[in-house]
Amino acid sequence: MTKASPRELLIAALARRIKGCRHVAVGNASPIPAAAALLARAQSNGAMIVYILGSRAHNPYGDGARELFDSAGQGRLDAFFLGGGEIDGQANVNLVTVGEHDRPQMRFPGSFGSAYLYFTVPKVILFREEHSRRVLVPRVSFVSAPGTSPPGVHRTGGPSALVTGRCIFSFDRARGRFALETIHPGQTALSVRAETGFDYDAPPQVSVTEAPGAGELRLIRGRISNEMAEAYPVFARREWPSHDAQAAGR
Amino acid sequence: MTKASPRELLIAALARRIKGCRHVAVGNASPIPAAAALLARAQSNGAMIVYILGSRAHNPYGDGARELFDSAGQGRLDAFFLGGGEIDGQANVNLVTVGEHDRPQMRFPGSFGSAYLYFTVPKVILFREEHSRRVLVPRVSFVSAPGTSPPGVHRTGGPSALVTGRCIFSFDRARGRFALETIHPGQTALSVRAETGFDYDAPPQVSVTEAPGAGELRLIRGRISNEMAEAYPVFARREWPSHDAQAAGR
Amino acid sequence: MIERLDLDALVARIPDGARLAIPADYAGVAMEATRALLRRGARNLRLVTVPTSGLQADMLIGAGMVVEIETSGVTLNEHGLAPRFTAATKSGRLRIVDTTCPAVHAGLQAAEKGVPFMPLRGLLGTDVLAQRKDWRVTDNPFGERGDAIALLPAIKPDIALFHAARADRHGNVWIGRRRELAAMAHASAATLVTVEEIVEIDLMASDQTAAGVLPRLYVGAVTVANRGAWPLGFIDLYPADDRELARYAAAARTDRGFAEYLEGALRRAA
Amino acid sequence: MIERLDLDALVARIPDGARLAIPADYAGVAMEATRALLRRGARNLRLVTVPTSGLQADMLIGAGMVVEIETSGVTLNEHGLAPRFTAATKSGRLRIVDTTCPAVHAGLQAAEKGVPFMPLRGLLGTDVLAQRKDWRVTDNPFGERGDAIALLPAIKPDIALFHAARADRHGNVWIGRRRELAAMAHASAATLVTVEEIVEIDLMASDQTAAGVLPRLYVGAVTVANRGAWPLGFIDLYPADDRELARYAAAARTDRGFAEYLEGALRRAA
Repeated sequence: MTKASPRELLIAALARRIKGCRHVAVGNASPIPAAAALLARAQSNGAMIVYILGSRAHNPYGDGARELFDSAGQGRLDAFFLGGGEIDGQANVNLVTVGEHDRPQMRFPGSFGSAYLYFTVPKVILFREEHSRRVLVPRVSFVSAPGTSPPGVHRTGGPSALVTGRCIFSFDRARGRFALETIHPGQTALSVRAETGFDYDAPPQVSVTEAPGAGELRLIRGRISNEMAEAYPVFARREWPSHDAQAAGR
Repeated sequence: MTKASPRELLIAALARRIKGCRHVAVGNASPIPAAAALLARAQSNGAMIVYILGSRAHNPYGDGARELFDSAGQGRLDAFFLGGGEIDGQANVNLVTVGEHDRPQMRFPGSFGSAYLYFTVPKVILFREEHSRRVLVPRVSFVSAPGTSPPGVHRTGGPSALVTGRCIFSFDRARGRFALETIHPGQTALSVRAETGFDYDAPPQVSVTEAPGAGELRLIRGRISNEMAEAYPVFARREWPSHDAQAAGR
Repeated sequence: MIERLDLDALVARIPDGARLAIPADYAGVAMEATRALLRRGARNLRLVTVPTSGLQADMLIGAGMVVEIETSGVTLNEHGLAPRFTAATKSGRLRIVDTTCPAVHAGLQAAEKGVPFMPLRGLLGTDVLAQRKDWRVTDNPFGERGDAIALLPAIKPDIALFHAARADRHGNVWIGRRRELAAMAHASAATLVTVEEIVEIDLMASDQTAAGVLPRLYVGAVTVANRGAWPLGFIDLYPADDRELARYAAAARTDRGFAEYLEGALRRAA
Repeated sequence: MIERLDLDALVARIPDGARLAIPADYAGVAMEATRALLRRGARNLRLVTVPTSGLQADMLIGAGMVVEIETSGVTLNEHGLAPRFTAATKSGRLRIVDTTCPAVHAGLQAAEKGVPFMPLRGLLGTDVLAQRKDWRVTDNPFGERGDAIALLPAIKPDIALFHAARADRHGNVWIGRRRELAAMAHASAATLVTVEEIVEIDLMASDQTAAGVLPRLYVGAVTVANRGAWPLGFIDLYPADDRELARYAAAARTDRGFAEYLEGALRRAA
């Protein structure tokens, strides 16, 4: 078996973080988190319920698009993956605009459910493959969802980690601050620091993100790549081109 | 064809009052209004949508029990029939208790949807077969639903008439007062006054409630009696015993 | 795989003192489970009827297992007043929280959405509102000054209990058009369901069946109960047993008649 | 019998200036009707996306027919940013009312229930909330002092427009699991639907089909549009046409590319 690709590493790393969750949801334009959720689900022996926005096969709801949010409001959604046009060191997320709201320099698609799910899902995992000072900024231009809230704000959820193409940060909600947890193969503590626009804690020695095992890789390249072809056909074709024939045959 | 029974007269009289409505609902324990709604529907050439609580065949909703109330809130429910343990001269309705709420002399089943539908349905027709001073009282003990509301209260509906086993009153919302409209065969202005516990207006000469025509009677005794056997089997058997065999054969 | 229990184990999940949500007679009442609960002898139940009840509430009340009922109406419909409910209201031993149907739906929807309250029109000037110390009236902040509107707190039952046509092995339950059962389950901490049958297909696999499903996410346990709503009717599967309901209505008029009926009903069901 | 119109007559029911509710890409987008609307040249539309949109909003915006969009997100998903939306945001010609998905659902539910507003958790401290002068924050009257909660006004579109699998001759429309379409229709003054087919059965006659139905009470008119969501996919009937979507995404990067694409798309569809 060939070595895990960088994306397969991310898929396995994200999947590990939601192990044991009963109900996990993946939002818009999130192929890597979607693959991670499907991997964790495949490993859960049927216990994990996974929702992938835009997927017909992975829609566990009977009440339409509202049910994702309602179930989160009920405390029934354990984990959610969230991206960000910009993410800052307090885990604030911007999915809307850079610059003036009405005349932006940059416009992202929109906040989607972030302004709600960030408050209501116990374990929100921020994910953005691009790890650069353009994305990881000192302070977001627009707060689609705040990383922390003052005392008194009803909040049962929030960010637990930030996973990027270079590393994994854990988030300390009390301190409102990220700490470097592991770096991916090929990165150094210095390279991560250089590409990150916000300050964070780092241990003196940082370990390397665990690569997927042979069993995980087999699952990813087999069942998961096939499942991914339904909701993320473009991604699946690009990431696992050799599996096209197999997927088409299903 | 035999002459219309008193109940058949009521069915026809109620049906006439909802002619032209697009959407009509009938609540709990209301066999005569249910038959009236079914009659009006049969005469509407498919235009009228009728909901009969507890009926499977006459349930036009896809959103469960909530949809009756939601559709009324949207302004989509044109007419509703409402009964009352007590009804007073201001069209206040009591479906809860006579006497102290916590130690009542008399307990009725409960307010059902009246505390909402009386406010939101443009044409609410009060119906109570028993016309006595026990039911038609000077002042209800408990207001399940008020006949009128002070200015400023958001109210798009309310009572339009009160139909009993003796007569039909129309209701003047501005004055908050009933007026005798017609009396049923066998009644007199005096007999009605004697059995009514509240004051109301009456014309010098009061006409008699129009009896159902032959076509209406045929419909009532045919199609309507059969349709009624589903939601109101006990009533249908008692009212149209000769139609039992016919209904059973359907 | 969903946990499948026998009836006694199912109703053992309903603790004494539980706030128990039950559906209206037309929506799938778990009568067989109710008989199991009556056999066990539950205590201090607080019923929430969604939005009304009949035989089920009347029997639980008659057996002295209910301390409180939040309801828009309790009635045996064509068989008359609910006799044990009516008797209990006069005894002062049952706390009756009168409400109105859309307020029950709104309260469940508030819990379903994870919000503390829901506004509702109507209600102003009623004694239903006047009696409810837990309801509030506020000025509509989006309206003219003085546009009063009622706010109703979320209704969060401990347990929802109902009967449905079928479930699959994963615990997805087909409720058809009775979407108030979904709201009830969403609002409740746990949901217990009896079904006519367990089917081998995955009810979520096709849109045709999924459109009527309460998903397994909400379902705690399922028990097969054949004709589980009897003597009430159940959708197109069986009509109400009017003779049995008339028998109950007549018997339950007196304490003694009810006790005899109950004994017979529990013996037969055992 | 439901009124059955041809496509041009259907979209003629959408007046210039209408507040138009449209579903997300996965829920049944009436693309064939949208092309008819583009041919007609609607003006000053105010879109409400339920809760997001993609190709449909992007084309209407690109054609200059939209003055305002209330949305949680506009994106071509795997095909990248929505290019005409993105360009319009920078031009200042399009009023963007940013929202978040559950706020759209809550606003429609408020209209569905006939209440002026709905509370929603979350939101506090976001710039989404800060931008919305039409939203309010209040103290939860059922909570501790200082428990702030957002109140969102009802969203009442003039028209809801979507595509569904089938309707019957009465106008009952089968929406399956896409219950947000029901909420959208309930909230809207009028609902226009394109369907793949008209079926001969009464969809309300059996609980099996009725469970997925938007009843005729809400449906203004129905038009048959074969493959009416193309090039978007539609439930299990056809997948998205990824090649066509990629072609759009590439073309619409420039004003000129979009104009050429649009001309071709409208010509072909005519």
